[in-house]
Amino acid sequence: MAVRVQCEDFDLGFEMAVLRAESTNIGALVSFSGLVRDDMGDLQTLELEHYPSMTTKALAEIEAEACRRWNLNATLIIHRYGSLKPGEQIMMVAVASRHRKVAFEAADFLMDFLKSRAPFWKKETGIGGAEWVDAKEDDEAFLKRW
Amino acid sequence: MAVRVQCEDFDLGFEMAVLRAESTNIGALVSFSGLVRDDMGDLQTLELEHYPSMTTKALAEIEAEACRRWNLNATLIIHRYGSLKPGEQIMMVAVASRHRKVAFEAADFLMDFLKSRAPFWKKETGIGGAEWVDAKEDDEAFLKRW
Amino acid sequence: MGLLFEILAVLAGAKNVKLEVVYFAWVRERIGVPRETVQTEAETVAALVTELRAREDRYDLVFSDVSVVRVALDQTLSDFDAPLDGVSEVAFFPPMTGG
Amino acid sequence: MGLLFEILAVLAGAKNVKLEVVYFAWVRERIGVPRETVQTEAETVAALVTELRAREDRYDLVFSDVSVVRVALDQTLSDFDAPLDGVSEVAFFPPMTGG
Repeated sequence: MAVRVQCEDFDLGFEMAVLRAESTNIGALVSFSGLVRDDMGDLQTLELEHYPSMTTKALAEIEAEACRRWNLNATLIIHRYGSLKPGEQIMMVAVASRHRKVAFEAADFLMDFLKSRAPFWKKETGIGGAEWVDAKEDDEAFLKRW
Repeated sequence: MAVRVQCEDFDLGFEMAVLRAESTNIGALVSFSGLVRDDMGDLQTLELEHYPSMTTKALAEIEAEACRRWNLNATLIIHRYGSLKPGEQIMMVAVASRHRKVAFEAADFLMDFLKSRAPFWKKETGIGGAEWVDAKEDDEAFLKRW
Repeated sequence: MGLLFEILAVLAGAKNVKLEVVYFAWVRERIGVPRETVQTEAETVAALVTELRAREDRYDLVFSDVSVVRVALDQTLSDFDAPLDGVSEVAFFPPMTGG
Repeated sequence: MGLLFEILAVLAGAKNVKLEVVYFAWVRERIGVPRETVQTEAETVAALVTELRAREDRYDLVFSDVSVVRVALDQTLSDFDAPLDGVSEVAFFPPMTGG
């Protein structure tokens, strides 16, 4: 059970190896990583602003809620902030559990709550200027699934 | 889009890095890996038997079906056979796509079909003897979701 | 005179407190500062918003449609009806886009 | 005499073909061999199973409850009603447990 908010990049493979080594009797390991997408081919940077005194607390609450709902061996949330380039990693979640359905569900849950309940905001700067990324209506709706 | 059936172990982090590097404009990357679980603490080996001339074909068909149903940037299935110890990796799937829901769904789909449609059989050898692992009734039912 | 005023305020039931108010993303950009200290008698977030809107155009514009603004009280997501009693920090920001 | 027999068999509509039959997991263990060549006139998987069961006890035991046995024809999952016409390899095994 760990939450990290950092500017630096992370090594997905290393983090997964640590998670696997730190826990016993894992049957299923799910990772999700989010990357900076450049749909139009004109993105220069993605600026991730966050609310430092709230961020870690909000992520830890989301993680704790997942651990209350499912029997998990281990979880990890890493979220970056700062200025990112297309293709860079933004964040990852990982869930280790005994069974696959639980691992998938918990990872999906973590992502749904991270999307709408983690205090991050994204500003895309491209050739044509800068724009804040709007939250998707879907994302709020996804919370009602849980 | 790749399928590998092998006796040797694999490096999840390396495979994910390759998948990420080979495709462009990925927004979401999901991995699932299955490990040998030792619930009773008495497991010595898990023997994975398969049907060599059918296995790669079956996995490729499952992967192709996922690519028909969703718009995926890249997929990978690796499945091992032979004699494994508790804690070892059995298999992995990875899906890269533009959006997170698609990546989760496709990975979940791949796992549901791998469970019941990939020609592998597992025999657990413990202190008390050897036993074939039964398919779970749930697993067949999960196919009906898709 | 200050003491008399405070005594009168307490007798009248009004509270005059200092709040840290912080802003993020386009809310921060339009307000023009990331944080400020606000002296207020507002008892709810909605009342604070009304006070701010009356103060200057930039506040009035940001809060003209509160359906696109979220609020957190002491780093916990809250809503506009929430009381400010005991709160030290109020944050205003657009819907979050983590992940 | 062999030729005459074959002509008669063809006239009678019977086909006598060689099939590779392969077994996996506990099916393989109970049959005792991983694969064998079977000479058969069976037109469907079910007819082949009936032939095998009549042959020896070990087959009879394995196929006594076909609800726990799966069949693949030329490496494609199939079912017990399927015709064997044109098939080279028949595989019998327990429900698969991949992943």
